[in-house]
Amino acid sequence: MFIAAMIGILVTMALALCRALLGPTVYDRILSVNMFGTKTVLFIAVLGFLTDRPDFLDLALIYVLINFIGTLAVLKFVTYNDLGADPEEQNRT
Amino acid sequence: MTEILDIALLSFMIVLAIAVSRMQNLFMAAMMTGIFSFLSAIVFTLLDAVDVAFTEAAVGAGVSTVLLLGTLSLTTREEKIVKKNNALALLVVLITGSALIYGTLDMPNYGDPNAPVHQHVADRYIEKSGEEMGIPNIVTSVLASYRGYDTLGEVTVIFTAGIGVILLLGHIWRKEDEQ
Amino acid sequence: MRYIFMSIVAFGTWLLWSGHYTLEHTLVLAIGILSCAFVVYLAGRLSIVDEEGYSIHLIWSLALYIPWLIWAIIKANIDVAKRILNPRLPIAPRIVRVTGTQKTDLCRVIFANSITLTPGTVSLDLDEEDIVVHALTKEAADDVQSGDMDRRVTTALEQ
Amino acid sequence: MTIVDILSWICLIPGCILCMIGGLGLLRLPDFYSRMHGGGITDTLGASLVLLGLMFQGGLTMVTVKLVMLLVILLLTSPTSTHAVGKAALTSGLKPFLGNPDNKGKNEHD
Repeated sequence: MFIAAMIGILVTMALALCRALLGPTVYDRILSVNMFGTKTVLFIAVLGFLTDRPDFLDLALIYVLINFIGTLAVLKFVTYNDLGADPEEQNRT
Repeated sequence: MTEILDIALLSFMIVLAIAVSRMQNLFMAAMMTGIFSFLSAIVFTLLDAVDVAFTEAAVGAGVSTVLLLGTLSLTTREEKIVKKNNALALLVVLITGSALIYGTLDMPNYGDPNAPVHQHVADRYIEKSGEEMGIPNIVTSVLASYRGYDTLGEVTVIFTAGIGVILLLGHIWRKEDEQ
Repeated sequence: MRYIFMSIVAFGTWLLWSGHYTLEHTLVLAIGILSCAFVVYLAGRLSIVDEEGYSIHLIWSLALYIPWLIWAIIKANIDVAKRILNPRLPIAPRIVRVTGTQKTDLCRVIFANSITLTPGTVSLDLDEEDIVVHALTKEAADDVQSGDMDRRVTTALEQ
Repeated sequence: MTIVDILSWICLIPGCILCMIGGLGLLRLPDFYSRMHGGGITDTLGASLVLLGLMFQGGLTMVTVKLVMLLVILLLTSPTSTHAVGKAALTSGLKPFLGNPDNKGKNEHD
């Protein structure tokens, strides 16, 4: 049962990877990287059940958070071209 | 059954590695390395090395992507195209790679109970660390106590590297402030 | 008060994940308490401990709103999935403006997030009155402009 | 095959199919803004169904608590990051594809 779910998630990862490689704009690629991260989380969750040891879910939890923060950091870099930029300040000037 | 997963993940990684090396846009390359470390963390999980996977997730996908982006904001986003004959470099890479693969031939099989790693102190750690340390995670007690001096050395190295980075980058920031 | 609340939540989470419920390992417990205190101190320095992080009163009203949201999400998912699979079904991407009647920032964010969470509509930008929404189809755009979701967020959460 | 297994199947398989449809949408839809909707499918119902199916297998244990936390965090963060990507694209001036003829004059944002 879990192997079917696993293959489904792998196919989705492959599709996201295609979009990341093709993607004409930067934002397409960021979107697919973000989706790839979500699929990684699902993959690890299912993997824990497949190998009968679902203790590895902590790893999936960490991944969700890292994926979110990573996406925001990348977007901040794309928008302001500087990770230390203060958005409020940018709006004022 | 997990062989299928291994093969699929490793082929994803090969595709990504080729894409990263062919890509002119450095920003995209940084994003692709982020995906790459996600994939390698999954492979570590498949190999039962959950602690390594934790580190890979935090350092590979999190910190190093941010560091690469920080570096990019100090330089340009496009790679400078160098037209040069790289035959020598390819040769070196091939020789190193084949030497490494030759080295793996001597290694014991994955999960082999007779491997030297499983014959040494591992049994004692597994049996005693619970009552000696009172920490459920054996790897933590090995790193922080049994091999404490080793870890202290590693921390010193990382601390020194951090100071070096701060000295290098802090110089640039100070200049910007003065201007 | 907020700090006490936050410390309790942080320590509860720590207890839940660590699995040390007894006083057997005093050292580990002490380290847990210290790290929670450190997190609360850092949050205080970042000044992110404000009214919004302390809105327990919303839990009951959210319990009324979330089932409806889940149903809306399921419907929208099936619709978008059909449109992706069947090329004959038309997609007509468009950008519309939706007026949100919420007063507090938190409720506006909940409304915008609900719009994004429903496939077929994504909120692109927020300003003082309006939310700019990108909709995949005419039906989705009409649906979000009819103000049904807006009314539900306002009545459920702002009474 | 117990009733729990059947329930897991009922959740897992549609979840995976929805994920794949979302991935297909990510490839097939014409422009960036439409692709966001494709990604949205996999993030909401696809991921929720897969995690729900795993919860049935986990039973009333710590595992299920972790899965619930995972689901809550996923549902809180995914719209936020989708919105952030969309907003960044909008501020950078990426023009949405408005291909259908019945759209003319209705594009209020321009």
